[in-house]
Amino acid sequence: MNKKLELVVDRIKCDGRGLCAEILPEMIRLDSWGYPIVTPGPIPEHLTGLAQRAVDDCPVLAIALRRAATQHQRQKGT
Amino acid sequence: MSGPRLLDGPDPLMGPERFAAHARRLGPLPKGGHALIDLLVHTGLTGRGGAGFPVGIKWKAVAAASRGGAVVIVNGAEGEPHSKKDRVLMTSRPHLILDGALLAAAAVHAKQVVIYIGEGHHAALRSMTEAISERSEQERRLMRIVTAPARYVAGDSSATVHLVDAGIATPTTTPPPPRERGVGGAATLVQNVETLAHVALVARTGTATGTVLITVAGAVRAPGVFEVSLGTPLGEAVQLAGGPSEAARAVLLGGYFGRWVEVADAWSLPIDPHGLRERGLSLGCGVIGVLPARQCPVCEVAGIMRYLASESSAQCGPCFFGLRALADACTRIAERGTDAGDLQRLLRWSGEVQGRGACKHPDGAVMFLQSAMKTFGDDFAHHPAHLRRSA
Amino acid sequence: MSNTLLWYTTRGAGAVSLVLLSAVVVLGILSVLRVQSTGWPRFLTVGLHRNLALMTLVFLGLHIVTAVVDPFTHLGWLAAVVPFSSYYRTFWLGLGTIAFELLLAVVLTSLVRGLIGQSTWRLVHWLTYACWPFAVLHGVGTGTDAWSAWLFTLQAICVIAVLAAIGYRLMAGSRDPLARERSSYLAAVDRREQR
Amino acid sequence: MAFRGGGDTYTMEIKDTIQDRVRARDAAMRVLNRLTAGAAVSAVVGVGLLGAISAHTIPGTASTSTASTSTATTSTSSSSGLQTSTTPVTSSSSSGVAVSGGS
Repeated sequence: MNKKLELVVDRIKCDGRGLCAEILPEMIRLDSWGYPIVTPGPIPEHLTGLAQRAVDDCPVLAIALRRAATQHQRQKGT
Repeated sequence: MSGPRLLDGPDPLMGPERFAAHARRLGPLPKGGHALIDLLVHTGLTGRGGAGFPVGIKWKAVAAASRGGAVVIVNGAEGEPHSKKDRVLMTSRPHLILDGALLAAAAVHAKQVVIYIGEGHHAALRSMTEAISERSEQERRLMRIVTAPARYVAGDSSATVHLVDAGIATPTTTPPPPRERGVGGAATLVQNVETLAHVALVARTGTATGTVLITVAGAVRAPGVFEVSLGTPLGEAVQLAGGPSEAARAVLLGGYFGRWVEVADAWSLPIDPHGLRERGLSLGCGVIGVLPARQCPVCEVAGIMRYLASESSAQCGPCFFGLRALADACTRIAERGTDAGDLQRLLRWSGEVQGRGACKHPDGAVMFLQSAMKTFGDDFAHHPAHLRRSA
Repeated sequence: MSNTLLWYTTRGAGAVSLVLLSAVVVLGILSVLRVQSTGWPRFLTVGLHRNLALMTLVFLGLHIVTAVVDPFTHLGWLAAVVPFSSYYRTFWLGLGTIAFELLLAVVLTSLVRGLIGQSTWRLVHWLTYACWPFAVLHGVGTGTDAWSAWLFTLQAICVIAVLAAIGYRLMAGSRDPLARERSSYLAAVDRREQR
Repeated sequence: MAFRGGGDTYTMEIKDTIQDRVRARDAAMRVLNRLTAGAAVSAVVGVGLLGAISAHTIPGTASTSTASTSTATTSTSSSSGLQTSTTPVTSSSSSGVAVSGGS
């Protein structure tokens, strides 16, 4: 089982508050209009705490952690 | 490649083919089921709505997730401004589409078929409504028509589901895609009308259909919808439309989410999803737009970018603000002349917008722009200030 | 612990809870308004909002426990849970019980926001606007006797701060930069009545 | 919004700002912790202080059963008022232990 986590943004829910980028600048930056650009891929071990914090603090629940799915798991998931 | 064609039979301009004539010409609807899915996988039919997703694979996924309660959405939204082929098909061969839809419903164990038509397509609506009324009661009970607002993103598969579910034709967040979780949470097959018409023929012949519907638009003598054999050179297809009405500069292949090709390279391109993909191109929704040489490509691109920006459903910030910024920068270049800063911003913002919408609207617009900047690189680099703007 | 000590603690903790709650409400409104500056990122507002909210519960716990165990009032544990069930100042105490329960609902749903979903959470969070006035009235009704000048000043500050924040929020409108365009697009494509 | 200033070497720009932002984040986290701790301490002191104030001003109403003790302390008026006010502060620090345990 893959225990690595990755960040996913729900683009419709996101209204560009920008808290996630403040909390986790290592992986999230804001685009020219204030919406988050997330570095794709698994979150490094030492940043998982902050990533969780970014998820918890999002006022509109637009960013989430999910298990970084491998291609195999994705297909089985259907 | 001389199998049956979608527009075989009476002249499509004569109006809808009646059910009796349709049944007489093509015979009864064959049994579908799992064998049909295998056949579709085998023949490699791809979707004709724009994305070109393999039909057999999609049906397999829906059938697997169905549990007997799946939904089939027959997508006749046709929101692409220049495309006419779905309407031509709906107004001339409605029963071919219904055949395909019923085959799909049987194959994926669907309990309802929703026919989704753009609300401005009056003739198509009439034709499909009549066609349904000609069907057996059992089939009629399965099918219903819903109308969709005439907006660009209303044809997005998640938007079709959202309209059927909630009456609002805006895209929703995926995953999960509709084929896993669609109308009322049930697995939902969203399939373009032309695709389903092809299925109706494939099921009868057991072989791949070798044609595609295209809409030839722009600077041609007789713009319209044509059915061409796969592999037909693009130049020949344009000749079907009477050939260019004046010196042509480039061709936009695949509608507003498509790619630009210089005329010199365009005429020999084969009209065939696989062949085009090898060249980094796509047939998309089948629109072939011919840009005349006298028209400024930069101004044309700016106009289309403004349209695409205005068609963002304003749900995702990067799409709404990004496309608007891109359209503004294009317009600035078109009106005031090339500015190095604007060119650089176009590149940077394109990168920032791509892949950051719930649906593929921003991606399609950005790919259109990137293709334009590549094909018309010199025009973008040396655009003069246009004091007056056409249109 | 002497009975009077309990009594004083009850009052002190009650007043502190009201101040904290008011601060939490103001911070919540400020976070909706996306207030920020250099050195004060938005997550600071949200973080403080949450920390103070939890702290409010702690002091409210102190307020309630000391009130209940105080033999003088004979409140009993039921009064802490069921509104208007106490013999002592039935009405004003009942308001406090309601405020406490509303706050509990607001805080608990916030802790499990990911499970219940944003829209449910948001709906419950609106209860704050009911909770806070109840808390203020409870303070006014049960507290303004002998030491009214102090408490009144404190309450006035809280009320002014919260009302100012609410007023500012009402005037500012939505801070979602997409709000207007989104709703106008939705209005254009809404076909609910057709169905 | 930062439309302008879109200049050269984009990647360099990002790298620098990431470090800046990490520093800003860490600083703000410290501020948050300090403010929270400060609020907790002030709240505890506040309980004591306000309790003391109420102890000082209450006797008129908190009569009947506890009347004897309260009148006894407050009858010595404002000078002993200081004394009674210190009692709740020390008692509140004992309740402060419970608070810090709870938070």
